[in-house]
Amino acid sequence: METLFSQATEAIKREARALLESGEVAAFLGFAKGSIPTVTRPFVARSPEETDKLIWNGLCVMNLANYLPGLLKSLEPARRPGEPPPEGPLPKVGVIATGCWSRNMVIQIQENQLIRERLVILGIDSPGMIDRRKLESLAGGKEIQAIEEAEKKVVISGKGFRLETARQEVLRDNCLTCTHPSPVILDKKIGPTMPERHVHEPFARIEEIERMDADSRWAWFQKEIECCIRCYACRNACPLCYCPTCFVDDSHPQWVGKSVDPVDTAIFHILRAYHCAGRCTDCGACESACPMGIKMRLFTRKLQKDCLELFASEPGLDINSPLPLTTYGPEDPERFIINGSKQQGTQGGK
Amino acid sequence: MEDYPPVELDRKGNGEAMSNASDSPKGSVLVVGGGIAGVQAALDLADSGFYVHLIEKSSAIGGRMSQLDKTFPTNDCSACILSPKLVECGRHLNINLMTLSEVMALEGEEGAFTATIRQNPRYVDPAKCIACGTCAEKCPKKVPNEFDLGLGKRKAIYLKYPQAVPLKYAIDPDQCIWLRRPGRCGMCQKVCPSGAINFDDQPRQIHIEVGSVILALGFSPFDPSILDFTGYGRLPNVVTAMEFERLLSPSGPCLGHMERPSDHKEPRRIAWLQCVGSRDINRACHGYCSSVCCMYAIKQAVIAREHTQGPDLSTSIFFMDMRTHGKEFETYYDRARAEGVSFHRCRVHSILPAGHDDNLLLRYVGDDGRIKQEEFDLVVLSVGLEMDKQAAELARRLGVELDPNNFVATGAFRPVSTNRPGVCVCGAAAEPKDIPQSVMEASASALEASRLLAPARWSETQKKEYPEERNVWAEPPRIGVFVCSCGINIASVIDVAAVTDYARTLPGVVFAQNNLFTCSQDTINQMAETIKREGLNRVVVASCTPRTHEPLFQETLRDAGINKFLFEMANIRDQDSWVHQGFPDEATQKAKDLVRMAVAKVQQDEALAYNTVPVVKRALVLGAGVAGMTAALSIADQGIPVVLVERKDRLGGHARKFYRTWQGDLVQGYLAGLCQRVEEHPQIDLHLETTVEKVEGSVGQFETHLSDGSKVLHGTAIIAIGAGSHKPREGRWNYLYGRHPEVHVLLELDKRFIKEDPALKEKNQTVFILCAGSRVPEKPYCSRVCCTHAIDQALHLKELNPNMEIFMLYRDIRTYGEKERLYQKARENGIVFIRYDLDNVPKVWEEQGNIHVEVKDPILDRPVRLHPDMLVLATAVRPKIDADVVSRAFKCSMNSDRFFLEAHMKLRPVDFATDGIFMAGLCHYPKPMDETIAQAKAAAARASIILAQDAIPAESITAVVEQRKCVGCGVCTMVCAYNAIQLDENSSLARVDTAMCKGCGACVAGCRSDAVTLKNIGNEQIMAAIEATMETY
Amino acid sequence: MDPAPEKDQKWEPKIIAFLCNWCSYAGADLAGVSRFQYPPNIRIIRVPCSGRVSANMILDALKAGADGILVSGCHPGDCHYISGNLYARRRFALLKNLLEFIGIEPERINFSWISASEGEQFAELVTKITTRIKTVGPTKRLVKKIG
Amino acid sequence: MKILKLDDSDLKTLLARWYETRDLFSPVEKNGMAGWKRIEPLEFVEPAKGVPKTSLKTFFFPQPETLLEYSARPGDEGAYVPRPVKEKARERIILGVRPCDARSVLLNSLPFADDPYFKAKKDTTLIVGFTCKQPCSTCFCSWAGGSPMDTEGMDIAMTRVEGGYLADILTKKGEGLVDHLLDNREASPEEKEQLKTLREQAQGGTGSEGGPAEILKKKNLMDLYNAPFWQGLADSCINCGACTFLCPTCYCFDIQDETIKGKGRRIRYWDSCMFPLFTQHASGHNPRSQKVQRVRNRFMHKLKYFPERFGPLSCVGCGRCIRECPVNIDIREVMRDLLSIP
Repeated sequence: METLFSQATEAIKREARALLESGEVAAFLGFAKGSIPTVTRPFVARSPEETDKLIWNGLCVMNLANYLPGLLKSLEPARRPGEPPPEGPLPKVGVIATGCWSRNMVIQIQENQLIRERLVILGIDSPGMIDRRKLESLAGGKEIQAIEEAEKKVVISGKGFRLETARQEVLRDNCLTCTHPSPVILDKKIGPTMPERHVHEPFARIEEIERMDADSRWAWFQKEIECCIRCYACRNACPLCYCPTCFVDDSHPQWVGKSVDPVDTAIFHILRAYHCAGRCTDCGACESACPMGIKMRLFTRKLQKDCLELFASEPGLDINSPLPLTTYGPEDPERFIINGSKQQGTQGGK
Repeated sequence: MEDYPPVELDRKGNGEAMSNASDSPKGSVLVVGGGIAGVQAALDLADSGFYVHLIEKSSAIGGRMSQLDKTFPTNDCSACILSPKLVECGRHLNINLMTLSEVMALEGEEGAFTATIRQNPRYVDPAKCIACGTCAEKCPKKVPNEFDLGLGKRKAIYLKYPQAVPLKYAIDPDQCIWLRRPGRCGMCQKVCPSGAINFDDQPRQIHIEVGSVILALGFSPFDPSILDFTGYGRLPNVVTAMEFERLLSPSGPCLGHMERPSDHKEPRRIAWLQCVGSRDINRACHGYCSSVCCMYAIKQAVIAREHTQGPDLSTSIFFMDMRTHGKEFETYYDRARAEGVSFHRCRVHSILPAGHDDNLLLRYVGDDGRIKQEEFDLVVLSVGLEMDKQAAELARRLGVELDPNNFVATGAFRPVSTNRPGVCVCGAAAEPKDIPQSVMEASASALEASRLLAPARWSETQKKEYPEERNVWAEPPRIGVFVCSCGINIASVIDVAAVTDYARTLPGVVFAQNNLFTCSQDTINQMAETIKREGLNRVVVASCTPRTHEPLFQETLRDAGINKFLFEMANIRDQDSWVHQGFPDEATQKAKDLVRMAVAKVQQDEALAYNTVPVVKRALVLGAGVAGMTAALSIADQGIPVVLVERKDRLGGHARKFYRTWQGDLVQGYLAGLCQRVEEHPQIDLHLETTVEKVEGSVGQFETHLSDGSKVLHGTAIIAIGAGSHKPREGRWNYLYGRHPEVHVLLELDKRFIKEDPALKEKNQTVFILCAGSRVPEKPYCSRVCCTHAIDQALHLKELNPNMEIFMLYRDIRTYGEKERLYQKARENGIVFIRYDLDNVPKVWEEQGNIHVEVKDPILDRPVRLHPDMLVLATAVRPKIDADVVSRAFKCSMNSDRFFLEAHMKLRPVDFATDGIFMAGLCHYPKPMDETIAQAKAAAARASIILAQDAIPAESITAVVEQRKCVGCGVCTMVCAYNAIQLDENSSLARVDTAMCKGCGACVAGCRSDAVTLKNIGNEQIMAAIEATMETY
Repeated sequence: MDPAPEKDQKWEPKIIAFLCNWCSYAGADLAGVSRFQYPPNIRIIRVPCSGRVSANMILDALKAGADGILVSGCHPGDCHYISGNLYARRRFALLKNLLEFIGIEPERINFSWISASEGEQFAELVTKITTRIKTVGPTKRLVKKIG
Repeated sequence: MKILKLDDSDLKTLLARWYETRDLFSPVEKNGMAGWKRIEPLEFVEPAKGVPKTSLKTFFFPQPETLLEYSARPGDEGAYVPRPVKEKARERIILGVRPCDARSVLLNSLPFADDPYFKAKKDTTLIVGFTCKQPCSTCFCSWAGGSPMDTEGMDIAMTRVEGGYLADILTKKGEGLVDHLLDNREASPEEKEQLKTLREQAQGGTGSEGGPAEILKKKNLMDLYNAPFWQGLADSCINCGACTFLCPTCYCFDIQDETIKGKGRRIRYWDSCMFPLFTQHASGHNPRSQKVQRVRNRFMHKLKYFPERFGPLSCVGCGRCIRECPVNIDIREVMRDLLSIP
């Protein structure tokens, strides 16, 4: 894997440099090395020289799609609201995309936040990315000063320790259940195509929670969000969250209190997840961004499971299939509806 | 054919009875019959500038439709979809609703009739009755309820049904104890809180002058008691379909629990017997097909299964031909079969008592020719439709000719006109038909009735004037709360004084008052005074339901110079005192809560604009076939300019290939006259070889770019782009088509008829294959016209050569309505009908230039080989290729078969969901000439409502986008059913077209950014109501 | 976690209902016209269409302390606004599952179709959900309290 | 004041004693995450290294703080008239506070000098600090004007030595805590000398004199403002509030009234200059509508505006923002970049 990542890094540098040199793109969005070993830095190269900083490794966990609408907009000539867009083609951006990121781009295109023609996508099959929290817990409170990645293993080291672990053990939870590692839209493929992934029980954790009783589920939920500081890193790391004014910030109407009242925090998390319903590709950026280690991905994962089961909908795989909440089926399941006409649920009946 | 003399064409050959009416006709119309057809006709007329007298013989409008439980093929709740129309009708300023009334005589002529009306006494003063129901509760006299066909009971003082319009009680004079023996009872008079009972009420005779008349006389269900074999009347568990509707209905005698009459148990095995009183010349004397019974029986079977929530209900339908010939019907049939409804193709010859439990034994001949016996718990007779006897008498009285079946006689080219000029007909009185067809005809008759009255438009209608409204924007809320006692309806449960006192303490409330009847005229007047005197700027009324009374109180606000949207109601009667009768404390607390919620919400209400859209008085008609030309002429004749756009280089469309209608009228002569009128009409601007390129704007203000470079401004559009016949050039249904010169599709044979091809006489044998490629998975719909058309062609071939052998290979013969006559005649003329099914489709091949056909005869149970000289294929009518283009340009949807989709299957059959756009003809669904013409007129009528006005009202409670919050994701545009919200081309942000917005709020709930809200039903208002609800807890 | 449902006999649940104007609100009216009795715990908020009801509104009602929620619209196919209830059906399916997933008692969140002619069904429905909500006791979760 | 030498059992005795009349708080490991929690005396363990994830500011500048209360029920007497919040003024002791965090309380006292709420909290809170032996790689307190052995802001400073702690009693309040209790534990002169040496070693010559605050104060505002590197930071930044909410010295807030079921309160809660709404005007105009403006403002405030107004940097070098920024924005790099501007 070391070679896989270093080969990919070289290929990205080469392609990005070529794109910038030829003037095909005005900027290239990738990752640069961070100042601490466990975090990488999303990075925009605006000149061929800057592409030397680009890297690719298992800690590139921020979803780059998140940056695209803003980056593209910043490259357009400024205009007043309501003014028509300028004539002629607008500047393009080069970007790296894995499976989930590319699916987010598809959704952004469907929701008019991106124009496909303005992207040059270097597609990379995701080998599964690393969860820094898992590394930290492995280090047991010691500071990690270096990380080496190989095909099947990861080695962390610091003052007075060096630990080796199977890569699988430290992958992010979302990567462990990912079934679509390959980008769905791309202009050029970097690196090899990953074999099809068969995940035995992709929703095992969700089903485990579903099996609990309501009290235990509530206890789990409360504990999960207890330490939330409402910094909105989860929201801001999410490529689906691009409302000009988020419902949590809005004062007219004010759906959610502004502080860390447990109810307000809970409603924030419920609605944040709900707003991703049918759109979330389980990229895991929210969890990776959270400074407090909250596993808020489970909420969106539950919705993802329901969308699949109820509406047979997987977002971002096909640009032509509408997102599940923008359409309906005449025979959509309605077992939960009392007095539903088609099927009678356990609650129903006359 | 002799029974049906072809309609005499006028000198211009267009089939329209031309007027000799005076130059200054009356501006009012008499509509007789308050069923769905009459109501629709009345609304269309009143909305397009004519004063309407609507005469209904019973105590409330609604007709047969109000008795139905669900309607096919959408399973819509009948009352739910009908009710709003009735309420609108009852409230319309320009509809004079006369219930308990009958037309006695009609004198004069078109343009100036005088009608004599007898209005029977109601014995209840409608101005005073508040429909509280106390009278009926106390009335001691119980009688069978005819609304439930006698299955349930009502009192001698009664409301016809819960949603009745007018919502006023009436006394049945034949049953009332007092009226029969004055002084004996009078209980209702004693308990009526508003003194509405008037035992001295007398019949009145009224003369009214009108310009034209519409007969919407409806039908009667066939009474099967004369058919002894059914046991109806003797066997309690044999019911008619109409009775079964009431048994299914939640408002019926068993409250929707589906019980059988004998023991009130839920039946587990139900049989439907089709064609009871239809297609039966021997016993029932009705040769015609009643058109609707197959569908309603399937619907009843499906709904019955839903009621019992289980697959263990057995439902069997015994039929002769399955006639599911309407839009989406075939799919409905397929689904019913898939869901387990069983269908038996046979006529049951007797229903016998099973000898135990009042069960029934059906004896019938099975598919295999053997006699079978089966036991059922309940048998439903799918009774046919017949002309109401009183209605027939009335028609005769008015000098209106009836056909041999006693229906009002019409003609193929004038489907809603009677023989008497100025008297039109619509609905089942002219031929058995379903609701959408009746509604279509109702609109068509409205057009026909008003066409010659156009000069008198708006001459007799009223328009209300209001004082100028005070601008309250900058004022702090000054809320007035009016708490109604509703006699004792509210006050007997709720402490209204306490509620009133409480209201005074609420923030913003400066005035609170308790009234005995807030809706009484004197209280209303006083309310207007109070608003002015106290300087109120917002009003809350705590009384009954806003669904009936909001308009009244809103009107009062306007009368007092306040915007009507600064108003809220607290429903403390229907949803409080009436439903918590034993809990006065809780009900009072709830009333306080409801008042507090209303006050919280009204605080944030804003004055809204009474939106209107100016109307460009021009129509665009797309397609110049019979439908398009008829629609264009219908509008142009009213003096309104029409732009008629046709893709081809000539007029006439599909009809140019037609020989004659099923009634026997030659088409080409008629068509030539129609084309000539179109070409010569000063108001019609014809664009041949032209298509639509782009459509902008919305109702009242469309701007359409045509391919010839012209740009048309128009207020409405009618889409009548027609359809084509499918030509099976390849595939399973090819049958030598295109490979043998004597293999034709139907219209190709018509062409030979038109040319009077002498070779036709020489044919010895002709085979017709019906459903060639129709009703199959790849084309699942039934094309409705082919059976009739093919049979008529066969009859014509027989006319040409009586010795010709003719074989019809069919799956179900669907000569619905009076078209059944042709089927009978074909059988009489020796035409041989051989049924096939999809497992044994006919085989066709060629040997040495000869056509060979083989089909398995189900009766002989062996293959039959035929060697026809000519093979005629009844192929599907298929939508035009460019339907997609039109659909995209006008943003109007199509169904899965790619026919255009109407706004509502039942009640808006010519409207698109998008306002201002209408459809007519085959692009909607296959249909014969008369139905096409009726639909074209209906489309013209609907368009005329808009075109008759300078400006049309638009919804005031519309969505509004806060641009700052919008991100342009487009979710709102996708969930809007009306295309009322679109992304702006420049800003890419959402923008609401208030002219198109209906205020449903789907976009509001869909918007993650809270960028869209609904005026006066905004998120913050709902939150205020929620929080107010919980405040006392 | 939470204490068992309060034994307090005086406790009565508070239920907020969002009813569509054309079917369910009319059905509730019909229950009144027909005098079908049901428990007085429900407070009805009239909305144009079940498609108007957003997740936010339901959460707001829970936050404000509603022990139960009812959202009711027209049966599929009957929507006055063509398809509002069908979009709503999808939204509600996901929301109800999500709320149950995070531990809200299923009894509290109720969706139904009630037509304008189903007065008795409306009364039965309210009776049923009131009883069900009583079995789970006063709401504790997602209720915001201050002071 | 005095310096005591305490062994582990002495410390336990003290804690038990303090606990009788005061609330004790200390960093506690929870959910794999160190945060502050109320503890029982026996629960206390000195953290091995570093600071808890959340900062000390929550004790003085709570999230949220109720400023006043009112009734919103129309019938009530005095409806809508604000009344002060009655709070039980129980003293509390925060244990295990690192020098950087202790220093942050002093820095926050500068802008909150006249804030009665902050002051009331500070008056009833005692800080028992524990100096750092092992700084993390992300620590840079000495660069920010502090030191691992710093005692600023503490009432008592504990330093781990062989056989126990050297407890430096720094304030009157601190003295009150030990008051005659352990009179016989006075540290020996050698021990005092050892402490002095440790402090001098830690100081390492990077005092505030000539430190970044002084240098940046002198630089031209517009030169810093127009520096080219801001765009690069904005490119990576996702504009979340993790840095500001974890930062011990970010003190921005907003105020709002909340009314529920007839009860109302006015709360002050944390806000972040990273959020676009932070500067949104009622008119809709937003002077810092662009991400780059907001990112720049955060650092300019900490490193330039605050020192110009109050003297020191608004940063104690705890490194929380560096560790938890999801996109690795590193304030040390920003300081270096700013310092390198001529």
